Amino acid sequence: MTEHLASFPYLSCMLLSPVVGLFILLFLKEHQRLAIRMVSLVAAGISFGLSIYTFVSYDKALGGLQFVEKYQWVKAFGITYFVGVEGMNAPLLLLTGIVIFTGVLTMWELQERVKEYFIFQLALVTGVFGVFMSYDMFFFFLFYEIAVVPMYILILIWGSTRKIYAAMKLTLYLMAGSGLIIPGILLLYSSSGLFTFNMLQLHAVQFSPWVQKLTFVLMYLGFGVLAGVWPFHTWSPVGHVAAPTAVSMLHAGVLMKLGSFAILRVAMYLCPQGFQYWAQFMGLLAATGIVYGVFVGLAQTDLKYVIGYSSVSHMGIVGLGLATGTVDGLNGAVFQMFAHGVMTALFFSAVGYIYDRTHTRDIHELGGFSKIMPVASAFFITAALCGAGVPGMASFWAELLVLIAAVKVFPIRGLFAIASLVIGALFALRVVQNTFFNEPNPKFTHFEDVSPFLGLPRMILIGFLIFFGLFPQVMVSMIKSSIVPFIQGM
Amino acid sequence: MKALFFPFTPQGVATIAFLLVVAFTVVGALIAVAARNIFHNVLGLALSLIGVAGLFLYLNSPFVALMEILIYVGAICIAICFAIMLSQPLYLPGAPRNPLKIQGAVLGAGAVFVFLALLTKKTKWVPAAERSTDWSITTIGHYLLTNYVLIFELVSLLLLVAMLGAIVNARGGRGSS
Amino acid sequence: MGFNIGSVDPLFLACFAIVALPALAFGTIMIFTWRRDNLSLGISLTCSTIPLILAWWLFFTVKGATLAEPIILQVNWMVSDAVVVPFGFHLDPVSLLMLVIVATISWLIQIYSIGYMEGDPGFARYYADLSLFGMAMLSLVSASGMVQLFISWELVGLASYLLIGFWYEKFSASEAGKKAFVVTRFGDIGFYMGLVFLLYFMKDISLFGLGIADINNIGLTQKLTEAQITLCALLIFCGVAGKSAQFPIHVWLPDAMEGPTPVSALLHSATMVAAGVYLMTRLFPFFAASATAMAVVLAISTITLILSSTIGMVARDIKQVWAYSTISQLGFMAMGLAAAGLAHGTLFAGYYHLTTHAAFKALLFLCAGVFIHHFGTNDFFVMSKDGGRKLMIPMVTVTIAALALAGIFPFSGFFSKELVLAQLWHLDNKLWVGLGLFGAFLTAYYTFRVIFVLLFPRPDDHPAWQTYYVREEVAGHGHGAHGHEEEEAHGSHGHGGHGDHHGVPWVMAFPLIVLAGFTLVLGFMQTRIEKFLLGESHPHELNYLLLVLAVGCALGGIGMAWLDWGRARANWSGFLSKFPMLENFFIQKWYMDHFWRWFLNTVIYGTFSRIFTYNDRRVVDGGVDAVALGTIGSGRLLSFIQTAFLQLNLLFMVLVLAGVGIYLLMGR
Amino acid sequence: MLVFNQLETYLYLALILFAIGLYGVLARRNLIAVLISVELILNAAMINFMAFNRFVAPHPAVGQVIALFIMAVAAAEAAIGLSIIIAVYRKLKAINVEQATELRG
Amino acid sequence: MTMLLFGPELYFLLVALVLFFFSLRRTPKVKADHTVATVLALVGFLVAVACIGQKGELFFKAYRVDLFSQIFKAALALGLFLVFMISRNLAGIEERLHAEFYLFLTTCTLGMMMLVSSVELLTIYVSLELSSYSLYILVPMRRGDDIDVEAGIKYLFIGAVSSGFMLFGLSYIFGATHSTYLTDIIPKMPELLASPIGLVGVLLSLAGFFFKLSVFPFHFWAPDVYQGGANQVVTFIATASKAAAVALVLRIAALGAGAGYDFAQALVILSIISMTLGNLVAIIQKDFKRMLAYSSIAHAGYVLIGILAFNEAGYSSAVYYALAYLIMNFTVFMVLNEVARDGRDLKIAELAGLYHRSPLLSMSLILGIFALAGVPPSIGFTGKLLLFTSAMNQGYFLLVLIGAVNGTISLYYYLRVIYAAYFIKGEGLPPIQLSWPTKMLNYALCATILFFGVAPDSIIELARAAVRTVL
Repeated sequence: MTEHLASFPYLSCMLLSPVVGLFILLFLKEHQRLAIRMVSLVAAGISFGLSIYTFVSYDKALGGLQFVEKYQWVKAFGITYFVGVEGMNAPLLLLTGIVIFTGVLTMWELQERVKEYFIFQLALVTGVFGVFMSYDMFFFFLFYEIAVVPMYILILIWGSTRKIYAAMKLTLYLMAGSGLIIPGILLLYSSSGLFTFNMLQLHAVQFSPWVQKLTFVLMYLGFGVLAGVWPFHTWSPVGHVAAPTAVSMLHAGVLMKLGSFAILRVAMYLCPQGFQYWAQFMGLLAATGIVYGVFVGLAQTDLKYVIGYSSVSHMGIVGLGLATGTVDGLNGAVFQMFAHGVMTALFFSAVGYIYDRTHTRDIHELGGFSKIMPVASAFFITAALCGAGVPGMASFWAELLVLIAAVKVFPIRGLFAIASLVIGALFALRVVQNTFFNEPNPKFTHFEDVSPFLGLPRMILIGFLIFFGLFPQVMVSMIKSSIVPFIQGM
Repeated sequence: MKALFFPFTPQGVATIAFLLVVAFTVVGALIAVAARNIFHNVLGLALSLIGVAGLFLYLNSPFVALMEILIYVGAICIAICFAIMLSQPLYLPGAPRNPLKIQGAVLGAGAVFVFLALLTKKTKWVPAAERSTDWSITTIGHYLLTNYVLIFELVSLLLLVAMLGAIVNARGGRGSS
Repeated sequence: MGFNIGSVDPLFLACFAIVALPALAFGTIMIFTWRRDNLSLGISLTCSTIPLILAWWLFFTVKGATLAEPIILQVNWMVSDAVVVPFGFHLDPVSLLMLVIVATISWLIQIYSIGYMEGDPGFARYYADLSLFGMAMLSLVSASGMVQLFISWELVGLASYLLIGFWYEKFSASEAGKKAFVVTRFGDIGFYMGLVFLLYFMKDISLFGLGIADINNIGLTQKLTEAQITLCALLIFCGVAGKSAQFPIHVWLPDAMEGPTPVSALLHSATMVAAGVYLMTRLFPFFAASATAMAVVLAISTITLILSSTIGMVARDIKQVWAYSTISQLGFMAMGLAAAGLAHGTLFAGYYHLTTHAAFKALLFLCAGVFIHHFGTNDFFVMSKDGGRKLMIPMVTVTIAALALAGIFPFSGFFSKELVLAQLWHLDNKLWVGLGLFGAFLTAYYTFRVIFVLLFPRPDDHPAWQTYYVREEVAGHGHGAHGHEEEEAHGSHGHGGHGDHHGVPWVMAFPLIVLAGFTLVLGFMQTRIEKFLLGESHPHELNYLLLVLAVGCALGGIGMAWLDWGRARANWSGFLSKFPMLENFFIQKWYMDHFWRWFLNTVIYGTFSRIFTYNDRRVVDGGVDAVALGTIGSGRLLSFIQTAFLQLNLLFMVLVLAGVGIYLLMGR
Repeated sequence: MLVFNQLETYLYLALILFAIGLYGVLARRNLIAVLISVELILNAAMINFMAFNRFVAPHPAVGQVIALFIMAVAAAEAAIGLSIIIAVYRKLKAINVEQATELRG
Repeated sequence: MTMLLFGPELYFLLVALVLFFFSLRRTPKVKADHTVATVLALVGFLVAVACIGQKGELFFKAYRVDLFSQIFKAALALGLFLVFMISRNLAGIEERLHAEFYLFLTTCTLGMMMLVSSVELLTIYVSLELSSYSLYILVPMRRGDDIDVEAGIKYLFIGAVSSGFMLFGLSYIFGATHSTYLTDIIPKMPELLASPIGLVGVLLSLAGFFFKLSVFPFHFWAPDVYQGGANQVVTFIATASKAAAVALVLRIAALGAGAGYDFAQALVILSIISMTLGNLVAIIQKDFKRMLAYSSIAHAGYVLIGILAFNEAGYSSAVYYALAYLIMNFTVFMVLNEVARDGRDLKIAELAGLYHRSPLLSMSLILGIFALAGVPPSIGFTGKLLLFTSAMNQGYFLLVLIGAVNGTISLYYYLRVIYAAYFIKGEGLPPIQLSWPTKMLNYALCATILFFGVAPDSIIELARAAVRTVL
């Protein structure tokens, strides 16, 4: 892959902006709420802006790795700080920018331990940015863990429903995944004989088949936990339910993508033969997840559980796309990562608003919310429709690409995946009907609708969903510019 | 025929004496661990240590043998006796033995013994190519003040620490200062 | 992407404007003006008037587009690797005609709705949804590729969902919306699978725009086997069945009447449900390539025809009757197309019936809407009692439309139905035409049941009312009883109960008149339309036997209806009451709703969902928790090594050391 | 070869002493008896050193010096051990090792 | 010049002397003692740092001063200084014994300093005993409960038996190699390890060192001593003493480098059992210190991973980890000491409300705990990854896998600590006031944990250079 050095450290700025924000927050006092929020917003905003900038100014014709920054870090172990942007991670950086920016806005009304909250959130985001832009496995993994662990505290302190259990379960489960990833990474490192963590250099090495098979399955399972691959998904609904709004947004929206992105970026990239060997298995798990998620979601009564299971299903689509190993499938998978990220963020953002007021998420107890909060409901309904795969939204295209690719590679599994879309629709509409339609619950009629300011983050999310729904080519050509060489390199 | 008279040869006497020393050592050790009366244990230990000192004589080290008696029998055993007197009265009956524990101990000790004995039997010990025959006490003193001077100092520090520690720990009831 | 306006074909721009303007209206109203009714109305009307004009302009000006050689204007929408999705327009007579129909009817409905929806709190939203629907439907009609068509198809479903569930506070409405969406989705997924399978079978992936023209040539260019084509055709027919409410997934359509009546008129009679048939027409050569598929389609559409006609005979809600008649007529259209496919005929018969049906069915619904609006009830018996026939314009127009529906000369329905029957006649097996005629008979019967009841109100003490009440009990939870609940529900939305002013506002009357005009005229346009569509007109040799049979059946049906419902001594019981079991079977709608309800509750929720959920909680999650608990438990277990007894610890230490030693020496 | 002139004799002897000491450590309840047993173990090691010194070592002074140091260390150990045992007695009113069972798990 | 090589040791000997005189005073002067001891320890640390560059041999080659030893001496001095710093509230020990407390810690440090420099078996043995005996004395010095003497007696006897084993093993090594100098022994090592008795000799000798490191099965003292000892004493045992033990084991285990597969496998097994056992049992602990004891057993297992790689990378990562462990474990213990100012045993649940009582401490706690758990960006994470890397390079795949999975298990109990500190509301507990040196200490520790976690290069290079002098 060609590397084009950055003229200005855009990526480092994107990465460090939350860190700097975090350190500034450390010196603010808890009662300076507005300053805390503003600092977080600015920090997130800078990252958001830079992510848009890199997305827009990435030269698709030139291709390869752009905005590259490379510094030697630990010589003895061959660790370098190596970041860059290419077609497949630019959308995800953008996604992270979107979600963190809207996430900060969503949590604007937070009253409890504001300073700490934003500190941890910014720490988490740093990790996420880092994972998406790192091309050195050490930093990749470092950031990966940074992204996972603050979750524990975020859920524990600001969460709700069964948060203690959920926080513990989520963190441990994900760390158990890391427990499989570390040996995988190190196995590659040691068997390459190069003493480098640089992924591009490792990619050039022909690993022996068994190393590839072993490493791939370790990484697939390890990262798969975070990606919500069935049957390692159970932390995700529980975790989403317990997490505070913006954390759910980040978590379902961005963090789960870390897992699937890592499968693509590390596991598939470095162990192509391993991937060939396990592709059928991946496809099977993914298809099961797709079907499974919707059926379980049908029986849920908690709004966030419903979304959680829809995430399982949607992440199954990502997994299925990855498993196909074709350009279309991978395009679709990355597109779906982006689309699902924005969509789920919107979902949680909408639910969060309602929950903050009513303190219930039981779909039977709610009801008629379209009457009480037409705007808030519209946000949710939009997300639900997007989740049901209604065209005009970004996720439709992603699903289309994945499903077409999947049927070509795994006809039966692909069919099941398509068939589950019916249940997916039933699933989404059931929730919408119960929550937003029918007679309003008189307990909640006095609540105000979303104010324009709080509506802003949701509008941004919807805007992105629809923009990429109408102009999918913007995204697809971007992704494709790196997927095509990626497939050739396999 | 020669065997009949063996005990009366110098080697024979030495052997018999050696066996006696061994018996002292082993029996003493057995008393030290097996007797139920703690006082008998101490006496057994003293007996055993005297035996060990005898062994040291056979190993050409009268000086160390002397030291053994001096330090161990003289100092340590006496210290133990004091400790016995300062602690539990002797007339109190001990609790009955726990056969399971005894069995476990026999098993552990026996396993180690059998294991090491087998190894010892298998091993061929090679003497050093050049062996000095300098057994004089002077050399020991010389060594103590050259090669082992650091340890010598260290041991003195160690003894100081031990002494202080013993005082600190054993000094009258806590909180009654 | 990126349009460079200067270099773009004006034709493309015109088509684009037709599609884009309503979308723009939808977006603008939803985001900005949803609190302002009049502004929204203005935007929506503007954005439907311009497409209307453009559609007519295209209809008259685009020459040279034929079925064989359509004008295709497209740009790439999305280019992945093998998947290339174009965005564009496929202009040929079929799509041009349909564009006009859709544009016109939706414009008329928008006008009509000004009156009908006046004062509704969701007025702006209503217009936004209508715009969305317009955009989707226009795009569906003119799409150049299957993916674009599918997208529009789904958007149509979405708009329909939003409009059916428009009064979302009402449980039955939101339930009906959900049902409509999910059930049609069921069909759509078949459609989706059909497309994907088509791709799967076509190894040559370069073709993957899935252009409509490509698909129609697929049998020739791609060398697909007949079995493959059959499979794909049937799967795509699932989509048709879903949208056009064919058996067994027709169940959503009657429920869809929960939406405002103009919506029923627009979506569930003229346009959306016609989309299925339109798709079949669109892909007629493709469908025709598989005789098996056509036979199945024929069978299904025939079942649909009979089923819905029989249910229509016992329905009590005027909209229900029209809904079932819609289903039956859709069955009729599909029959026409299938028969044509089997007998190597043309698509004209089915498509022509679609055209005429669009006009008279919209008219029927709009008339019903006026009645409902006026009397605040859906039950036509009550309307009749309250003096329904005093509303002149609707009464006249509804009668015209009913005559057309029944297939009476010279109304448009007569001509198109005749053509369909003629197609059936060409089949070797005369059973099909027999069933078609039977369907025509039933159609005439139930249509005129309504008309006669409305025309000849009975005084309150008339014995017919006895039957009415008795049957109300029989119907139980049927729609007859439902109507009254609805009445109250509607009342709360402030558009019912306009008892104080008689007569019909002009915004509502105007569309009725226009549509009545169409109903009268269209029949005589047969040759011209055929010429427009096919490029040539085949002079039909008149099959007098069939003509007589058809008219006979229609008249027989009307006569029967007169005997049962019209004449003064009629006791409103119908001939069906002689067969109570059969009647009950019809009242229960052939138990299809029960079946689906059972299917959903027992199979989906009760079995799959429950099993999966149980598995998720107990097995998968339980497994995880068990591992965690097991870890903690093993910690507890291991902690017993750390006894308080010093010597046990020492013993353990010694034994482990010995063990390690033995291990090391075993290796030697 | 005379029995006292053989390295193995001493090694076995040391082993016996070691095993007896180990047994005492493992079996005795009385803390002082345990301490006595530990002394036996140290003595066993000492015999080993002396024996090796006598039979194999290049310089005979080394082993003796080692033995001397071990003695010193043992004395220190005994002092500390006894002082702690006395402390135990003072607090627990017993020198039975099985009565010191507060810490577990 | 020679004396300069012996600088740190001499200095601490002097300090011990000064403190000895303090202990002779009739009336204790708690504050003065603390101040003097701390200042002296700080100076000692500076002296040790100043002597880092020293190189040479002393005492007839029984004592080697090289980078490796000097680094550990500096670390030990640092550990001592840190422990003295947090001994301002030495509530766990009677006032009249405070001077002795400082004294014995100093002698212990002295012993350990000699330990890391010794290259002669007997010197190792005696200095090991010096450091151990100081601790044997310190543990039962605690005020209050009966558990301190129980812990003391267990510590003593397990230590005595271990050192008995070690001595017995050393005797065999002596018999087989005819020398007590490591320089003489190392060349003979392959031959020694080839003979069964030599192998057993090495194994038995390892007992004593493993005891110090609390590796399974010589770990039994750790939980009891951690719980029973005074908090400051335990802090020392858990930090400085561990670092010395690592240095020692590194030196000795390096002997086994040529032993081949079986020996390494035995260490692998011990390492695996150590970390698994430690982590599993730590889960169910309620007492904070006891939990940390089990965690230290697990960490001993981790360190072994680096050691049994038997190469430069492995040793240097072990050194890195030992230094890191000193810092991170100290951080946690510092918090513990500050929370349990009255010197009591702290239950994990008693950390409740720490966030409200002192945000600074809770921040230190969270960083320390995350570092222990191996969460980035902390020294613990980097250290662990380096250990795993070096082991993997030697082909220990399964070991790394189990180690990594163990990391997950350990997270459970570490998170419980954070849970207690951050989540449980401490009703009615007063805020904890920190003195300014403690505050500075907090900041310094946090900064160290983060900085060297993110930029470990300098430390790694140092560790490499140090290890090269040992090999």
